Amino acid sequence: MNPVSLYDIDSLTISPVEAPVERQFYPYADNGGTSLAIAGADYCLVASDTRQSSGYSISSRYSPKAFKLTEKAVLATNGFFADGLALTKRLGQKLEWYKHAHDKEMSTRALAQMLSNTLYYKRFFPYYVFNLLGGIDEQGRGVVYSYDPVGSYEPEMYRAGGSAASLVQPFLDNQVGLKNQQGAQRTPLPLDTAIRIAKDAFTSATERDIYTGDYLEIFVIRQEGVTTERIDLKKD
Amino acid sequence: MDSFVNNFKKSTSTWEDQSLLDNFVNFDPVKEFSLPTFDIPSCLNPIEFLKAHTDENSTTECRIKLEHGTTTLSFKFQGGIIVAADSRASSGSYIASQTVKKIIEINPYLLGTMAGGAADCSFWERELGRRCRLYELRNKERISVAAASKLLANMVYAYKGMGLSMGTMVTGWDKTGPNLFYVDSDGTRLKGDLFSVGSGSTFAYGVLDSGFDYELSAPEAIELGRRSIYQATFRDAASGGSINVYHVKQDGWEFIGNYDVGDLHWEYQDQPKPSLIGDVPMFNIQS
Amino acid sequence: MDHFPLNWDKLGQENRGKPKNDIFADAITRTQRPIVTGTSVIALKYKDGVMLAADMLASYGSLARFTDVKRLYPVGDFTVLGASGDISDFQYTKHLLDTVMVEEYYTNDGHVLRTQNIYEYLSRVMYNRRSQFNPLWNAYIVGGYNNDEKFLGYVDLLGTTYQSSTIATGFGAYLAQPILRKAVEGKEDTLTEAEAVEILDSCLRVLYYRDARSFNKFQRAKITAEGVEITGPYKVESQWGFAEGIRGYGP
Amino acid sequence: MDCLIGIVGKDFVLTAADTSAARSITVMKSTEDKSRDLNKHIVMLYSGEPGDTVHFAEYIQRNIRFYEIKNGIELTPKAAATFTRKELATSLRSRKPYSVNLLIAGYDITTLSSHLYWIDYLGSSVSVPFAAHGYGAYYTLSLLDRYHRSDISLDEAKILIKKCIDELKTRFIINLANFKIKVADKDGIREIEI
Amino acid sequence: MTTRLEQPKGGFNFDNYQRNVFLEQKGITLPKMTKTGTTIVGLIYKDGVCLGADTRATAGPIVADKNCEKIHYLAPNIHCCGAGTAADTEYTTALISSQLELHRLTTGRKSRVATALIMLKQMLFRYQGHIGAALVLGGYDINGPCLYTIHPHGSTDKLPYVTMGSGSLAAMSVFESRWRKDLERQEAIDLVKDAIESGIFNDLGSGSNVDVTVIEKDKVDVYRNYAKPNERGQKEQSYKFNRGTTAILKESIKDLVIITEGIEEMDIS
Amino acid sequence: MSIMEYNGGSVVAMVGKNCVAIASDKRLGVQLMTVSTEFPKIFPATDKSFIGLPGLATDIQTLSERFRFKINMYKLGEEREIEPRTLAHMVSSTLYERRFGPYFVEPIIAGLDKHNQPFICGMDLIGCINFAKDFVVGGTSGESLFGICESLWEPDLEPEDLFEVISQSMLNAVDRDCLSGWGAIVHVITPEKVITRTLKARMD
Repeated sequence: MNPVSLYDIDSLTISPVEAPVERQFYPYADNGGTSLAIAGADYCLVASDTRQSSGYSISSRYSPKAFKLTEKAVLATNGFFADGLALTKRLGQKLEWYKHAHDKEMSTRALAQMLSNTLYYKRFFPYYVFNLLGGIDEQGRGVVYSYDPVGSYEPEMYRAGGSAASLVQPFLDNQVGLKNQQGAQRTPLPLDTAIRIAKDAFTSATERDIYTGDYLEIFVIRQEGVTTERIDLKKD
Repeated sequence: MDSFVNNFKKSTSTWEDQSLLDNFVNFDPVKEFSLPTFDIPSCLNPIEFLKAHTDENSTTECRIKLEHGTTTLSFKFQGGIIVAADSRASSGSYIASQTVKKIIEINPYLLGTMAGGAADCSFWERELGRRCRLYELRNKERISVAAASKLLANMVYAYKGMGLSMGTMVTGWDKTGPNLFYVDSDGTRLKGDLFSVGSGSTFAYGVLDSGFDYELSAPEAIELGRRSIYQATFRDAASGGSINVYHVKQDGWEFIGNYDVGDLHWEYQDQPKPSLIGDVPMFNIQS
Repeated sequence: MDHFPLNWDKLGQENRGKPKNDIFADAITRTQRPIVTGTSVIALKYKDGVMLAADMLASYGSLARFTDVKRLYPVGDFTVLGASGDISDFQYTKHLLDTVMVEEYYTNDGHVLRTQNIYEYLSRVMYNRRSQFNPLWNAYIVGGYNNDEKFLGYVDLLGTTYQSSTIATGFGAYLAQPILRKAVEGKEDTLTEAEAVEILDSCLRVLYYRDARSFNKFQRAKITAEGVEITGPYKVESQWGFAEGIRGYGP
Repeated sequence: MDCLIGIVGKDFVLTAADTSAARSITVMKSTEDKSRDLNKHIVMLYSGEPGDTVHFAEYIQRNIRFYEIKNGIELTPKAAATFTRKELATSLRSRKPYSVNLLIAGYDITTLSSHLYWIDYLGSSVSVPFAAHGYGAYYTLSLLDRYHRSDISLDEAKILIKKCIDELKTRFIINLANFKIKVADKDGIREIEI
Repeated sequence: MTTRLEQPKGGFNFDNYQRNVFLEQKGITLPKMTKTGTTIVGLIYKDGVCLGADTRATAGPIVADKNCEKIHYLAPNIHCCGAGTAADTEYTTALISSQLELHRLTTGRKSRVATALIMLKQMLFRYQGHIGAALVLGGYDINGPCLYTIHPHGSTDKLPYVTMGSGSLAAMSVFESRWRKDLERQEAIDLVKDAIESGIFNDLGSGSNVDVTVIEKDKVDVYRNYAKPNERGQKEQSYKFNRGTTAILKESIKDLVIITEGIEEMDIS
Repeated sequence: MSIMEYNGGSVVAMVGKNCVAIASDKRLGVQLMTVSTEFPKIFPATDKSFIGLPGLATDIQTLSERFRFKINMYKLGEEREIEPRTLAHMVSSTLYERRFGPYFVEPIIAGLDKHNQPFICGMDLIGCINFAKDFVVGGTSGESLFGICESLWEPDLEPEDLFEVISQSMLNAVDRDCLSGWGAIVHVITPEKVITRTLKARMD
């Protein structure tokens, strides 16, 4: 062990200013949009609207922000679309390398940790993205991981993220988590109910959040693979 | 002139320059203990830049809301160390999660707690776990809690002023017995017997101090830890969810349980309050 | 977006995303902002391919400085780049793309960059420059036609990208996009060339009426299976007699 | 940096206020009484902007006294709290607002019950079983939650307040040397030692 | 300890201003008010004036009201669309409306659109833009159909077709490409509807339904929710709970006694 | 921290079949510290109408008194109870009077009018009334309440069903908000009676 390297902060003390600094330039934007993910006994559902907006304008009505990363995992990115895309491409590269190095696809659990590290390595110039990673684990059970922009993450059973997160999350707490319900039957949530809840969550969010709408894309991840469904949301 | 020269100097801070092979193929033993390098924005004052985006009171339009808010505590008693924490993560006033594991299992005999930036804590304590494992492989001996906490303190100290936010307690049992250290992102490292960290810590201290006794039995100590966190969740809006309790013993830590505050409140509500006069036991221990 | 009516004339690319508390206020080494600028580019997909249109003005602030600037630039045989924003940054981008195309050409392996590849390259360049705090102050539309596939993509100074059947940059995003969406959405595979031209012309006319940085001299690019065809300069018919008989601003 | 605590018991209210008056980094006086008796059964504790506090407390004290002289009725704690809240909220709308946090503790001789009102500088008033103002609240509220009962006796309350003060002495960065403890019950207000 | 009975008096009250400045100095941010992002339009056609508005009111990114009314009554022959701070448009138009009513009672004549315009612009100018109302004023008087816009600072415009609000550009694109002189009534309504829908579908600050008001000589037609292009579909399932799902600590029931007296109550509302 | 979040608290009102319901949480805090858990924000206006006042506690108290005064004056002057719609306009003009120095509350009014027709409305802090046919929300959990009410609410709920829907909406919404909660209180107003229930909630 080189003791110097332990305290070496050279990489930080080099003036990071390499180019003329721009006064007005602001490197982030918020492109809106909402995602949710629900984990079931043998499936995971990731739903995400496809509106991309900037300010009060709709940039694109169909600009998907949920991406299939492996056969077992789908990543939904909300926030700054360019960062989300850059992150996805970077993960895609890493997954490809992993495949070549280990001759297998990365497990969802490992992918979750890798995503966290990838986000944290941008701790001082964060990706402005709020991620949800949905997938199935080695046993075929559904898992959902939610992230903050710098990589704090935890596994959960259901989660909403993005501009209407605070609108959707209490509804999921109530209907998926059965919170505050006396005598509710805690049975595993069947897939069709989960899809119905996801659709209602999004039609409701579309009513009240101006950044959510246009189309809803629902990914269902199962042992057999990933299926996609697209439905219409309101366009106003 | 400098800026002119800089224009023609190769940039070191763009991510393409990082070899992707580094992560998978190359193994550089020196690198194993060097600090991780991070992308820094190429603006004049990256710290200010970061602050403008992550600070609680910043008004930037795309504010990066980091999750925070916590009550954690740990204390030594005759039977080892009790570590307890709530499980709420809030960003702004929105509760992002009620199920955060704020007690990080660094390895089977070391525990760390999480207060401040959640990502900072989990990343650096994971890194600490890696280094502890390497130490073990190299020296055929477990690292002491003192050394482990020092490693952590040194790592984060290197980034002082960069905006890291971490307040953690590193606990474990080594050759010298149970040990408890407080480490934060300022670089402070304190050895002690009783700490509480986080926004609800003052409330936890109140109950903890009044009920603490080194000679407490293990169930009593566990109840004290749980009770203190509960009282903090009641008064502190940023703490809540459920309470995780760990007990550090000679042969490693033991997970005692997870208690939902929503139910715990009504359970406690039905219990009579302790009498203040005479020598009455403070807690009603069931089983 | 600020929707206080008095600020509306400041809309558009140049004012996008200025931080409210400007932490760099006293740390300027050089102010970068667009100097010579081009306004909107509009584009749509139709039956046979993709069409783009833009006017030929380059403004210097509020001065109509250059009136013969080509803002539609063919890259290879089946791709056109439409640029709004800073003209010098656009010229630099043209140079970059030319270099890439030339390199690709002299490997001489018969492989040609498709529109998607050029778009991908361009968006990575834009995102990378943004990450270095040294953006190319543009919003680009890339249109192309490869192997019976229509392509229309957008990328701006932040690296934000999206694809859509209708795209408009700058002021066009507010004025032309509504017309384009209404006329094109759902009809991408049925619109004839004549209809597409008519739609574009009506957008250009509205832009000429309402965008103070526009000019009645346009170019139009058409990318089909036959390749790129750029028409123009041409004018659209306009009428200014709408307020005949109206006097003053009040009673 | 002042610390005020109040506890409602079965038939009394117990209050404690620290007695140090500090300026800048110096303790100027360590026997300052941070309370005023509003009438025979109501005591008001104050903290906040130096100068404002005493001025406002005495203004309230005099007005309540005046009311009693004029009408011959002793105000109940609730009435006193409502009046004080309104005065505070009104002053907040003036050019020079009072910046004062208050606890109003009293024994209501009409209903034979004890009351404690927590009032902050914005003019929010709420009736509570126990309360604290200042940084001390962060340490003592959880203790009070833990041990307070609605039928707590005076002796127990004294022990509880002692616990609170001890906690402040161990954990609070500022040394609050002394506390003045007062009790209001059916016999009026009196100062006690603990 | 004297109590004064407060009698309402007209005008704004600045009592809280000092306090709020004080609070702001303490580093507390003051909240946003409901704004109507809004698309509002108006045009003159052959026989009159046609006004249109969307019905979304927003508070930040949240839709506060899905079906609010943005075309306000000013006088029997004058209506006014409002954009900007919702309460300001509401109260400014209400105030001017009452003044016009008084004016009609005093003079015994029909109100003129120009009168309303002058009153509005003078009031807004007096408040120097602090009253955030952007208005489209339309009516029919002895001068025939009149259409004006009024900006928050009090400047005005007189044009045959106008748009305002955050969706004004989207709406204007429709007008600029399709407006012509002397439209027929139905053509005018359709054009206005299309302009508003252009705002609804392209501007996030505008949404929900289309309100249209048509003012002709001696005839006003108010079409509330003339088009409803954004009706919410059926939900996938009902979320009714079993009774007793929610845990209760305490319950108290106050019975209301219904008194029916022999004498017919006089309707005084 | 925004001034509306200083003390915390939320209110929601909903329409049912010939009935309305209004609910509030019970917390009073000073930023993150909870001071009292017995601070409901709903005040009775008449027998069949309530005003909910989420916002800054001092203004809640000032305004509740001011409205009580005005409602009583109305009753004395007109010799009848004030109608909810009239009440809404009274509240609205009281707020707009202070357009340039507002009270920090977002009032919500719920009640049955003289024909026992349900009436609810919400307002922003300067008195822009939102007459809703379904539900209105206010306070620090506003966004969460919007989301869950939009999903759970349906037309023509009987009083008991309405109670369940409003209670579940309130409880789940405040559970995602640091600054509201610590118990909730619900009033269901029907032509015959007013049912008031205190809910068992999470206390963190």
